[in-house]
Amino acid sequence: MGFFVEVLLSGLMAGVLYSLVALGFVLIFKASGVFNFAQGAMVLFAALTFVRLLDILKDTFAPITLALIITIAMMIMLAMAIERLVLRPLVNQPGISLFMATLGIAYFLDGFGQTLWGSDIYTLDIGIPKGSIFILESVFEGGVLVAKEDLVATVIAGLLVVTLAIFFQKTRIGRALRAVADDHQAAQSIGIPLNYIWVIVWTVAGLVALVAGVIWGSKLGVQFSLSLIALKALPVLILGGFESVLGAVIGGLIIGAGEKLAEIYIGPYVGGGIEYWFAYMLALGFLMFRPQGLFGEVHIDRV
Amino acid sequence: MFYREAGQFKTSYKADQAVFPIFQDKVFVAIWLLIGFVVIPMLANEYVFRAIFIPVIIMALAAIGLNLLVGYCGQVSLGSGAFMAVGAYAAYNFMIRIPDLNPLICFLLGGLSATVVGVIFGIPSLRIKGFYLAVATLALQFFTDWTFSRIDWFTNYTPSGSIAVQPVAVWGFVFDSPIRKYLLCLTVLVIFTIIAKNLVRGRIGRAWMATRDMDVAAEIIGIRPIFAKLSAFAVSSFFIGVAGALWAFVHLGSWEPLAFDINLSFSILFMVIIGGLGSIVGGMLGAAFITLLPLFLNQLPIWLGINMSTAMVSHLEYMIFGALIIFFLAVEPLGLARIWQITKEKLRLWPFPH
Amino acid sequence: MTDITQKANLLSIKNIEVIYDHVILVLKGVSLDVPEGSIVALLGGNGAGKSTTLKSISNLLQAERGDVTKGSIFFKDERIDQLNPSTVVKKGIVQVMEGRHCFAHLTIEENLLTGAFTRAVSRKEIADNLEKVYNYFPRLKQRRSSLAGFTSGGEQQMTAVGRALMAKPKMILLDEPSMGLAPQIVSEIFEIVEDLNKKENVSFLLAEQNTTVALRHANYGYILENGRIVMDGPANELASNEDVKEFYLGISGAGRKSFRDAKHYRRRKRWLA
Amino acid sequence: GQDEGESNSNNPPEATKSASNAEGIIVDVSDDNAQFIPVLSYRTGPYAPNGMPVANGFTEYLKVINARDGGINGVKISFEECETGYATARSIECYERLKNKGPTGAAVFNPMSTGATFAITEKAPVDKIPLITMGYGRSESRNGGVFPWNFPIYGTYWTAADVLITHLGNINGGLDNLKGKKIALVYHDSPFGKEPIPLLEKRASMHDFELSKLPVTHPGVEQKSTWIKIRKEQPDYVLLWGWGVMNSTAIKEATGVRYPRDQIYGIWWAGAEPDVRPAAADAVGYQAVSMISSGQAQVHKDILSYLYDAGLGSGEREGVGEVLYNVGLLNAALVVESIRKAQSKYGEKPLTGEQVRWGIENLNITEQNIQDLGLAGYMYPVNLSCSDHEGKRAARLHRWNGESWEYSTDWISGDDAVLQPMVKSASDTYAKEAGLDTTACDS
Amino acid sequence: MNDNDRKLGPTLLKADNISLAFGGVKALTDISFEVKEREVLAIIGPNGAGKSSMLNVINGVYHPNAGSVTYKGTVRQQMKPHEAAKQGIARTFQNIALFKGMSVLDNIMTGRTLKMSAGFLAQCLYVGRARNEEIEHRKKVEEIIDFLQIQSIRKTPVGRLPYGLQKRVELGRALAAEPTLLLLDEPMAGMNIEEKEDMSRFILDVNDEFGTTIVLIEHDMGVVMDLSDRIVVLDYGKKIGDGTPAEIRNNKEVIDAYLGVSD
Ligand SMILES: Nc1ncnc2c1ncn2[C@@H]1O[C@H](COP(=O)(O)OP(=O)(O)OP(=O)(O)O)[C@@H](O)[C@H]1O
Ligand SMILES: Nc1ncnc2c1ncn2[C@@H]1O[C@H](COP(=O)(O)OP(=O)(O)OP(=O)(O)O)[C@@H](O)[C@H]1O
Ligand SMILES: [Mg+2]
Ligand SMILES: [Mg+2]
Repeated sequence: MGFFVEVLLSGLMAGVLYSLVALGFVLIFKASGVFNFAQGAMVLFAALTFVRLLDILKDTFAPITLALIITIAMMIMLAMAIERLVLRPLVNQPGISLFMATLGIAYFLDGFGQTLWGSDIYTLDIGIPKGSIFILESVFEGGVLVAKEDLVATVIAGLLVVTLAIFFQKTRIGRALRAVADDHQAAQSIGIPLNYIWVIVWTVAGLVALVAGVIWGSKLGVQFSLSLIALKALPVLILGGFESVLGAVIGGLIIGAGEKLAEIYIGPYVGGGIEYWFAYMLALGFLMFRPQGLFGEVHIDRV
Repeated sequence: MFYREAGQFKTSYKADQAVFPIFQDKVFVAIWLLIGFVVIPMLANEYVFRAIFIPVIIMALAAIGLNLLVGYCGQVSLGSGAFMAVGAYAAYNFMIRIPDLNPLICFLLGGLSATVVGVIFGIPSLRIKGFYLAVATLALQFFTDWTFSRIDWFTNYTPSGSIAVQPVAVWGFVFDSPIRKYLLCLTVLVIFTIIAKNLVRGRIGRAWMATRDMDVAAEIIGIRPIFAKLSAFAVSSFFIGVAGALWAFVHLGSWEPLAFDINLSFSILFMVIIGGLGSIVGGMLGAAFITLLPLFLNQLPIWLGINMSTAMVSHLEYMIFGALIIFFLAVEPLGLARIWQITKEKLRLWPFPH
Repeated sequence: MTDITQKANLLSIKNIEVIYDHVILVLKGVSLDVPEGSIVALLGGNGAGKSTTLKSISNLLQAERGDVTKGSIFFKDERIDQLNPSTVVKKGIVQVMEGRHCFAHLTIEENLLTGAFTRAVSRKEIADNLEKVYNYFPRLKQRRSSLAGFTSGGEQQMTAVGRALMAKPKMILLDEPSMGLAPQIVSEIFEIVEDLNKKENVSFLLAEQNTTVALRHANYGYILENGRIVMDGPANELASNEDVKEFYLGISGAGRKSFRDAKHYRRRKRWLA
Repeated sequence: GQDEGESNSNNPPEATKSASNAEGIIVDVSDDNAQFIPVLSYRTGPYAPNGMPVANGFTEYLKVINARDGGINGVKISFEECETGYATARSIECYERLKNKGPTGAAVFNPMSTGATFAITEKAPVDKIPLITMGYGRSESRNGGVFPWNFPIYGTYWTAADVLITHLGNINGGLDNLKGKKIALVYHDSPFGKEPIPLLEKRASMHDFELSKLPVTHPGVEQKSTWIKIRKEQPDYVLLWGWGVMNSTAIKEATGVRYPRDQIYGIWWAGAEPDVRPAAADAVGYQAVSMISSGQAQVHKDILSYLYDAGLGSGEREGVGEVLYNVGLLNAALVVESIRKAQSKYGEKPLTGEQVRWGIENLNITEQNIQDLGLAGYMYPVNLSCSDHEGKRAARLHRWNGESWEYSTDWISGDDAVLQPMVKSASDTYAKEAGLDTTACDS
Repeated sequence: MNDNDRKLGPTLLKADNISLAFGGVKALTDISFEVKEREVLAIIGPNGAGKSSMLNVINGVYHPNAGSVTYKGTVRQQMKPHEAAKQGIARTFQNIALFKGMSVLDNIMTGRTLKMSAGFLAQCLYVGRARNEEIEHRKKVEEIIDFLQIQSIRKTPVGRLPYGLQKRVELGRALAAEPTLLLLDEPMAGMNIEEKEDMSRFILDVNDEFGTTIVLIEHDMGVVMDLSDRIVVLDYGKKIGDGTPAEIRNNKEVIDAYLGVSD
């Protein structure tokens, strides 16, 4: 039983980490109907910028703060560039073209980030507690082992989600964003400034990428593979629904727990290594019942 | 002025329904075929065959296959790599398990196996739409990666799980030299292109396009979505499966599951979209563009005599590749094929602007 | 009806040419003026270029890969053809697009509220405004919490009009406002138009197929055929023009004839080939 | 940045100077009197952190031969790098692009990835170009009778696995004491990762230990469940057959579940600086088998003085002498020595791939040669023959002390009585499928 | 009343106590009416009255919560849209539902899908049946194109057409199926008088020449009164009137709910 709880807990916490990446996807989809495949590359780019700046600024009075400020500035510039060069010319185009364009962004960012900052592994340490602790020792024999990093990530993800959820559901901007996602042209016709809105949203997504990048980066070291985390976030995204901040979190928890339990309890019978596809199959299974994900917007086709 | 329909009257529906109703187009295609089958084999060298033509042709086949699904039927799939893998591994298994089976038949059987898998994985498309479906197809991608590296039967129990095959031999004729391989692939491509063109201009093609444009309305007209979608999955995965078998047997000669990973899926989708959704020529243009652009970018500094570290070159390559993709989409979201078409329209009007 | 043509022009289009997709020439030099505080009707058959004209004013063409390649558009003496759509709205021009274009995943009420996006006013004022729109269209109030995508065609059309009203513009470009609406609602809409025009001095440019009604409520009219203005004049004059009567109002010498008696070979006279 | 290429960003004046100094060190590929060596490298993508030092070590050794010795017996070396991104299809394109360059074509290919090795293995016999796959590729290709063009010199995966088991035997006071022990193999789920399994299974049945196999899916960023299993099963040893980010993640997860690092043993591709640095202090005590460890021998000093002091270094000075750098360097040294050997038969001029093949097959590097190479203490003698394309059955283990790697054992030999029959049967199977003659070495 | 002498056939379609609700919204409550063969029946009513929903029930897009539809003598509760098509029910849509990426010709050709039967292999090779069939159906389609006077645009992608022409193409697509029952949802919205006249002509001709039964939704009273044999009036999902145009014109309830002060 203690073991089961441990697997479950570690799965849930892994899921939260996926959610952090999935959130970036959700933000952009919600605001522009764009399935932004560059989110993974943005995670890498943000983390890379941050970690290299830390190194460059290590002798200044406040390296972390300075690096953070400059990185945020970079992400804002990135958002502006993307809006100007990618989204604006592609306004009102089919989703698939926009999706492909974001793949173009991903390629560009991968190349650009590495040209600028190098392709080595960089260690990132900003004081997130490391190591692991035993909890629930009184309940289960031997207790349950959890990593401190994961606890920190969980707290941060929780905060992010609450903030973003309020932002979307309660504000004027939030409503405008959803309108834009539905129909670019109609949004323009009532004066929603797409350009401005896109810059804001991509900036926020960039910041979410930075948070994810820092947390994953201090776990794995900052390096190219960070961008591949996106592949773990995708099943979370479809399970939770493309448009739902809350969905990203719930989806993360389900996927995280599901894949870990499957790997531990089913894996041994079939040779192991099933986590990756199991996550997708699990999401697919849910979709068969709710084609728009748990919290996604219903698909409207009427005649 | 050179591209004019004027004076070319079609006197029967048959003539109007020909693939290339305009005379210039017919000449054009004939010239291309001549170049493909006669001129290139006389001129090209081994590198050009192996590194350029063969991969481009096989990828064009896969891209046409995917285009049937994505461009014509509107079902976005990120699982092409998986279908190629199924085609390759199935062809391999037919070949080693049924002695003396003609390799070409093995390729077709490989394609058919991909069809079966395609149909099964097409079933969710009846419920799941758009990007949800796209992401869901990744399930197949990861599942095949896993299957072919974990279930040793598929790899005939080779210890490392990678497969090596001998050059394809048909009726004693061995396709071992690059030029023979090239001609084999080109022939397959031509045949499949004709099939694809026939399908899309007929009833099935219209059913696919109708489903793509508005599936509710299509159903009301009497097109069963289950039929349209699954047949698109079936045909598309057949094409891609055959392409996979060719890729493995003719191009790679030896492979492991990684050869058919998700990057391959993305490249093929790229080809389809850059080339032009819903266009057969687009598939070919896209395949050539996406395969050759990196090689070109990679060689460019050398040609220009710029001395740059390889790392720098490939980072730049990434950046330019990404930027060009965005550029092309921005200029023409409907792809190279559309650019080609607009050029034709302009030619038709030339020298007048409108 | 008073003659407003003497008033200063609020909007004036000078000889514009529009090309879609780099090759399809649609407007071939269109000029028209909308005087301050007037209602101007833009008439013409299918494909004449009415919607295109309106979209080039509100600058929504770009989203359809269309381009104003020649000419200029002035709003209160300021050139607006290079501005982006949201700036045009800020300046006070709102378009109601043909084909409704509601935000399918927003509720009716949210749709209406997004209409007020550009206005920095108190919640109270917006709530009042909303109430006013609900008064115009009681049907919308009933369906306020339904997703717009699930409502009927007419309900969506009302939403689209209501949404534009929420922006409180100086000028409204209406593209086929009556399409798909029940007769009662059609006259309601034109009453709203006159109401706003009189009480709040809002100007209208109106593309409408229901010529009879349009000319009844407009001050001035333009007839567009094949991308060119072929006739213009005060509404009442147009309404009594013989050609207009026959082609647009369906009245020939003997009064309105039944749809049953319509023949294929009638009208093939055109102003322009 | 690490990848800023030929010019060293820290001192621009020297960079300008380097242009003239480069003469005679960097030889143009079109030079008719130079031996051409193609270089497949990957400086981008998920494996770039590992690929860059290997490529640097390899090319800088070639450069220093030109700079210090004026080439191999006066024959200058020209080379061209081609970026593969660790992708098989790109590797094939590179292979095709480079195989005919230089006056005599490519002397030898180092595919630098197991996947590419498999693909190129089919093409090399046709083009008559030998392949050196130092420490990777297919283990049975050591049988030159079946694989005349493949040379997994200096260690195959089976050798590496056997060395590790031998070591475990040693520390337990004999292989027989492994009985009943639990050994877990955490491996990269690819042909590379699966390569040692047949040998480990054989060893497991010989010594009656329990082998559990835990695959990790590429790229290996998520290994929680793997390590939860390990925490539950508490195996006595974990063998880590990883690559790239998978390695450092594994070590971090091991810390997370408090599995002792000194019971984890890595393959040589999991035993370099990029594998442990992100885990920093957590990795202390972790050991890995190695072909060559970190450190600077005489040849490094030459590289620093001939290249780096002249602004011709490819990376940063600190990188010279790291583990993967040394792997690249050792690989290049073997290439150069093979050519030297071939020159002794075919003359001191640029040689063809076929001629170089003879040189490799007859390679015999003695302790004395190692001294002369400037690699004393870093290399083990190798002696190849027609039937043995590996030439060496020994490796050392090294341990990470938090700062650097240091040798923790002496050279440990694998047991050829175990290895040879496996090579034989696997290569026979291959020969049978491919319809090859297996008697080339019998004469 | 015009053409009162026209021969109406037996009942083709009968709706019995149809009710349909979406969540809390009652789109249709207890609706019954019947349509005779060769009849032109108009359904009118205020916006949101449930007219389009009624059509959707008839051809199986919506499944009623209660009640049944009898078509050609068979009673049914539920039917899939493509089954309805097979039974000869075709329709046009309020929000144009053409296949945007296809040409006019192809759009109309899709209408004939159910009439084609060539095997898959024949289609791959474009030989034999596939080819003959294609040419033969093309002939039929050309007749429709001639009939609707859209010859000049047959190769144009429908997305580029103005609204009115799109409606016409949609009608063509429905006609291509040679339906027994044709459902038209606001076929004349967004058209000027001239175009409405054309459209009326087409509808009447179809009705006359092929004996097609037509159910029509329209807001233009002129059109409705002139074309229809009988009118059903819905309001808030309830039927409030059913009769000849003359009867409806004078029905007090209908005037209040829908027509307003008659012009
Ligand atoms: N996005 C587009 N791409 C290409 N051509 C277009 C596009 N939009 C409109 N057109 C063409 O421009 C012409 C004018 O169209 P427009 O929509 O302005 O006409 P309209 O007068 O509003 O007609 P309707 O009364 O049917 O709405 C039409 O011939 C149409 O084919
Ligand atoms: N799929 C659906 N989900 C939810 N509500 C629906 C759905 N379809 C229709 N409705 C509701 O049912 C009612 C009737 O809609 P319907 O489309 O049938 O109206 P209509 O009579 O065609 O009106 P109009 O003249 O405006 O087109 C409307 O209030 C609409 O909002
Ligand atoms: Mg219009
Ligand atoms: Mg309706």
